[in-house]
Amino acid sequence: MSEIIIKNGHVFDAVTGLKGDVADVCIKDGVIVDKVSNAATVIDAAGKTVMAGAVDVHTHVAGPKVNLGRWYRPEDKFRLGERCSAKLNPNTRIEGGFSIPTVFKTGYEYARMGFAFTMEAAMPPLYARHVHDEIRDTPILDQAALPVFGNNWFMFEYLKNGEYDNAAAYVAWILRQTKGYGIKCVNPGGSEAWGWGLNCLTVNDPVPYFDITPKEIVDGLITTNEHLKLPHSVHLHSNNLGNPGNYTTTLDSLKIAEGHTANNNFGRDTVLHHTHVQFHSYGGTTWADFESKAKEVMDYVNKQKNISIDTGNVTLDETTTMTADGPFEYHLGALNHLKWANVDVELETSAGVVPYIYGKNVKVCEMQWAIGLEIALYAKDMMRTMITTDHPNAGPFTRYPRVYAWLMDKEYRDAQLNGFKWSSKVIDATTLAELDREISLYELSQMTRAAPAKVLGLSKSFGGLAPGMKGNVAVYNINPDNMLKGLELEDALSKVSVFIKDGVKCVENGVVLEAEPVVKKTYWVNSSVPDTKQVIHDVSEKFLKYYSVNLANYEVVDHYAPNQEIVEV
Amino acid sequence: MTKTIKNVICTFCGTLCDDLEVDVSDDGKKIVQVRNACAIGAEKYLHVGNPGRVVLPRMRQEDGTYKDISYEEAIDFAAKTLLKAKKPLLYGWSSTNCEAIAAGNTLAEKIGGVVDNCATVCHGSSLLAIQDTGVPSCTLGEVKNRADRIIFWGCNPAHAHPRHMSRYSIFPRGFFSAKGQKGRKIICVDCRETDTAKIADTFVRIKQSYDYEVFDALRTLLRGEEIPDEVGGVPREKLQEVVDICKSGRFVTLFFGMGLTHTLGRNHNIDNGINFIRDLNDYTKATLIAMRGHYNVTGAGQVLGWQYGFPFACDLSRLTMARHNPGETTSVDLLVRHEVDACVVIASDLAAHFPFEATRRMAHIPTITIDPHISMSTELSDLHIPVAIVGVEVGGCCYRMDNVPIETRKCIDAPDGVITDEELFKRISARVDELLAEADVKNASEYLAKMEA
Amino acid sequence: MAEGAYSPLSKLFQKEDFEDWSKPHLVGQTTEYSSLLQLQAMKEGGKRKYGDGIIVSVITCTEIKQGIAIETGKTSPQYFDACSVIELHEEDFKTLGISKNTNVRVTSAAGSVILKASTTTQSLYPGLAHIPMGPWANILVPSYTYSTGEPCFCGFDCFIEPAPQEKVESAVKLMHEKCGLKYVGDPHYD
Amino acid sequence: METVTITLKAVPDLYLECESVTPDKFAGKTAAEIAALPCSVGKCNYTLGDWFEISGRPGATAADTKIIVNGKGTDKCKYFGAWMTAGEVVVNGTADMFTGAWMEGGKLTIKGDVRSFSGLQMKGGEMIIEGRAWNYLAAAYRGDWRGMQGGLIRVKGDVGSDLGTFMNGGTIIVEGNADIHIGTHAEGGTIIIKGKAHRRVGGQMVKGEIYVYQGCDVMMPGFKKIEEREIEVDGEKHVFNVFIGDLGERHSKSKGEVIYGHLYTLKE
Repeated sequence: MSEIIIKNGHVFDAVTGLKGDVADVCIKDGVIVDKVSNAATVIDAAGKTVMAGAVDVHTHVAGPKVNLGRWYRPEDKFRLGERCSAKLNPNTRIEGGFSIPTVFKTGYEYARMGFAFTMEAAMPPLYARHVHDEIRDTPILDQAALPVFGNNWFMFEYLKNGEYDNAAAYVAWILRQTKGYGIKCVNPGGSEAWGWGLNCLTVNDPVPYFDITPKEIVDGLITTNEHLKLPHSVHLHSNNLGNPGNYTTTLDSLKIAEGHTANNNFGRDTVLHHTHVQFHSYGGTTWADFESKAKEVMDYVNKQKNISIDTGNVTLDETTTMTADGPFEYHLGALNHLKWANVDVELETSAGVVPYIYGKNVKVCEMQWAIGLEIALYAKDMMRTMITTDHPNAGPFTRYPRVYAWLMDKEYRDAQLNGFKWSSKVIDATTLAELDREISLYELSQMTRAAPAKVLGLSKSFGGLAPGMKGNVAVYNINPDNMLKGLELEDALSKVSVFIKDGVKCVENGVVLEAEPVVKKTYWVNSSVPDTKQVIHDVSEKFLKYYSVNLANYEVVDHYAPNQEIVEV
Repeated sequence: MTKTIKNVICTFCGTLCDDLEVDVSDDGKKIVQVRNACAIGAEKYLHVGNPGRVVLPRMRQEDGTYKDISYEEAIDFAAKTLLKAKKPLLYGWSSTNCEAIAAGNTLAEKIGGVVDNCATVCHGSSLLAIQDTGVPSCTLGEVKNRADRIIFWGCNPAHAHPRHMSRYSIFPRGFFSAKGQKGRKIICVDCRETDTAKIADTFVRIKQSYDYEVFDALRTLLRGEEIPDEVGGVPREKLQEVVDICKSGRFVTLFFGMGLTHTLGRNHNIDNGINFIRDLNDYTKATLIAMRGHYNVTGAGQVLGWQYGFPFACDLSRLTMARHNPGETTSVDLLVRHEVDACVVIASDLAAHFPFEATRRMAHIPTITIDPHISMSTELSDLHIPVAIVGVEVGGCCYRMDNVPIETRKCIDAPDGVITDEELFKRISARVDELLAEADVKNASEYLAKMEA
Repeated sequence: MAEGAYSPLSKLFQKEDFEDWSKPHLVGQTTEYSSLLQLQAMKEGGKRKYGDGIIVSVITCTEIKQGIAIETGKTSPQYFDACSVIELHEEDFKTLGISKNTNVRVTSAAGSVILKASTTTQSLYPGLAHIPMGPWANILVPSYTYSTGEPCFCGFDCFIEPAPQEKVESAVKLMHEKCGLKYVGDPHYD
Repeated sequence: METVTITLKAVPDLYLECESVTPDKFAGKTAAEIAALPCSVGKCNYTLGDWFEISGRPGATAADTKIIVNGKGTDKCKYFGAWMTAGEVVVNGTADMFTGAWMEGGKLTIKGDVRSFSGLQMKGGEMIIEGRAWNYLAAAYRGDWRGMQGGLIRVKGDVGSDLGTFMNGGTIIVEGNADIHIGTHAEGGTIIIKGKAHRRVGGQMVKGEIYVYQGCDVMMPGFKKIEEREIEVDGEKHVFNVFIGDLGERHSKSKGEVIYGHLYTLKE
């Protein structure tokens, strides 16, 4: 019978609509409640900011490519021989890594920033076990993972022939087999084409040998998704990422959502989530005349009500790019001549990893930084716009507070902008300098809490402080009455005063307390849609002929996710 | 009467075949018959029932004989030895499941040890090369479905991975490779004409230790530059032929093994090999896969990877940070340079596979060997703790040579009283915690300081 | 030439030089060392023969026989048969003047061991010998890793002399004696 | 310049990690404060005072601080002068791994040998090794593509393998012989070997210069002789055979000119 009351904090919460009003938040047995007895532990939040535990809609923190990144970047860790200060808590595990933190550091760092849930954004079904292995070892956080379907041979067949029942049955089967949460689609068709060293750059490029186009794939996936009534919408990383002039492809991809309507019981009203839009909002024809098209893209996003996006902000760090978009990584490796790793996965997807340095004096990187911020600042509906760094592609998630600060403090971001080597060129090619908007704490609580929870279909338990929701509360050393600026703000956001997960206090003043008592959960979707004869036949046939493992050894058995939260559909 | 267990995973080599059929006796205690396995795999399963299985920990006595002791005594001895050591080495991990490896890492972190797996004397140099230049790789299924050019360089699957060629590389018919072997051109590069080389369409015999030069020559030819008439004992025409075969392919896969990692240049050989494949990608699709030896050496690396960020040779002796520097924190160097003062050998045979100079050092420091069977290491160590055999008597997760995780299956019960690796490490950790609590200290470092004072 | 760059041939037979760990490894121990042997060979009219022994470059690899034997047991006769041999090219048998399955003494920079000389189907070339991975091979493997962690399992030079009267030791006995531990017979748990 | 002399009391049982022994850490401290600096053997934490007799006093800044290390067993101490930015360190004897690693300035003299990974990713300063150096001298740390950036290393004896891997700048002068893999992946800088090198010199190099006076046993196939030229190296003029390479690598262009790595061997 644990009871906690967080007293007199300035509460920002889109669910209860509190915009900084002073209020108490009560937690009983890990759940938000109206009131608690006098026996409750009191946490004084007077002059502090109180929000729900944050939700990360798109991050790469577990799985084969993430670990490959860890493997092949020892230089991303502590420098040898440097004596790091003793751990503040002997009960926590060793932490390491900057752009690709180890699982322990991942859990702790997210908790230090007040995050309660993260979505692993790309899980190759064949490697699902590996993803769950890492998720199991990640402390504190609740997590889920999205299997990739955009280059899956089964889906190609079903969608080409418009067999949506089979498509739905197969998706449901994969979700059960891999303990997955929803439908991720990376570079539709392009990653399969990469099996032959090719790519699909527009939504109409046919996929070699499969006679289907990216457009048909995405459209089919959306139909399937709504047919299944899954909690999350289709999660799209569209074609032609990171190339000048790609914003047309982005708009084409977004337009596919037109005419589709959300169909689910989770309060989700979007049908398509386009991720890391920053990488997809480039104009021009070459890196020379490369310019921002953030406005064009966001204008469409703002008026098209059934789509949501996340930003993918560049943080100007040395990081490690990793995506299931194999051809892109090869392209990037050819550009920066750094070490290129690639993993193609039979029948399912491909993936690549390349280190990348977002230099403060490289024009392209400065532009990318500006575009990322523009996207957030142009957004009209904060419930459909989320802030991410596409960790670790545009920068490590540990830099979220810096991104927030840039968005919330014009001075701070202008200082950065004017400090650039090419600032005049960047100011010409983007509109960032003209944007005076500063994101408010309330908007922040929408973009990092309520919105991702809603889009992921988790709004019943995450992203808010209404009674009945999970007892995840973050208290920051920010007094809205005299708002912090720049670095101080960044600092306050990166070290919570107190973070409570499921009613357990697990971080205090940025120090992780006993991580053990918090039960981290693995979320996955169990769809009631039954297997069709066709699917059963196809699966057994393809495994017999084309897979390198047997059907019987494909399923992720229960002990990989010791604490499951099964979302029944 | 026997019952048959299907889709059993063979826990011998990195190929991790998952289609074995094992007949076990009704009481689920004996393996009667194994189907689909290679000669080695079959032997692994069938000899489990051999007489002479050790079922109790054995402590070495003054006179050189061994005395059976209880698991409690063994665990207590292990915990104390590890706490007393200033820098213990925990080597092996390649023949157990990832659950045990994770439990072992927890222990290593408590007692400030160096965790190193068999990669250190196997594909460690491949991992160094990957750290230097990345790795364009793919799963074995991709090879099966697409590859029409296969290169075996310094590896001998016919002997080391017996079913590799039939399941993945040479013979199988896949989606785009319906012709099977007919549709593929096989190149074998080695300094001896191995049994693999005999199956190949093209065999290139190079002088021992000239791999780096030959890769360099191939890359130079690929760029249309001139090379000497002969490189590493191979005439220019032959090298040009190899380049042409590769360029004319639609999907090239290079399999490489000990022949590259154990010879002069080590990581640089693979480094240049990877770059050859990377260059090929300008003309066609090319990938490469390391022929990992032990069935879960990859998994050992994966667990270390997500827990500490390094694939092997992970030094936790600072207790607050993990360090990795092959050449310093690798087992052979640690032993030969006398950097460690205690040693735990888990699921591997250090004494049989390390150079003797290292083995002798191991024999002279307190050593605990954890192995189901009698091995060279058990005979040279102070304590031998028997455990259940993974993949036969206990399941668990293992990673294939292409990093694909596969859940191994339990076929029969372990002998009465014999515990699993995972349980053993958890119990040693628990004992360590007790000892720390008794001494009233926060960590192993303080414990040692207290002992010295 | 600076001291230590080359190791004189005599070092081959002075085991204690390699016993003492604290001595820095000779720079490029194996490589420079082999080039010295080549020089010597040239001096003697291109022959690799000294006295009644020859110099070969040795590789140690895994083999299916050895693989099976490992699973049977490291103390089993199968393992002994599979690993306590050195495979030579027919030419080298002639140069050594011995017939197949004769015992030979093999000495490297790291140590010395008695093995049975045999032939192989996996053809070698003259001057290249193969010993299956195992305790016997490892007596000879130099522990020098070039600071990569990987010792010289392949491509180290050895001096082979006929030793028909000598006996090939069992693995356990060999290890115990070399390590200076008391040998009380191979373990039997029947 | 003020001088601190530290003398090892006993030979470390395992290896002593003393990255605290740099002018930067000593500067402006009292003997007592220096004695309190951390060092460790395995998981045991000690202070410099536990292992060293400390005499003399440091200067106010690193630049005017000189450290002399004496005593038997220095060859079991790692990290002497690592990360040092100024001042001077003299080791009277052999030093173990990471001596002068990540060094950014100042002067480091080792009277004996240094073991592997010394001068790793050196940025500046001067390092003089009077004995031999083992492997990975002035190389890049595992996985890093930024090797030696600048500074000067002079080795009186021989060097082991992997000298100056991924070298970007600076100069290495070796008066003895070198083993395999010299200047692999070099992207700049100069390596001068006055003796002979064994094999694989300049493999995969894209830029930079390597002088091997007495040539190498086996030449890399990717190198092509372009000319013979008289060049002044380390104060003396010689006629060299000039090779370009590694032709197997992708080379960048500047002003239409392809940039190659250069390898020079003495013309008999």
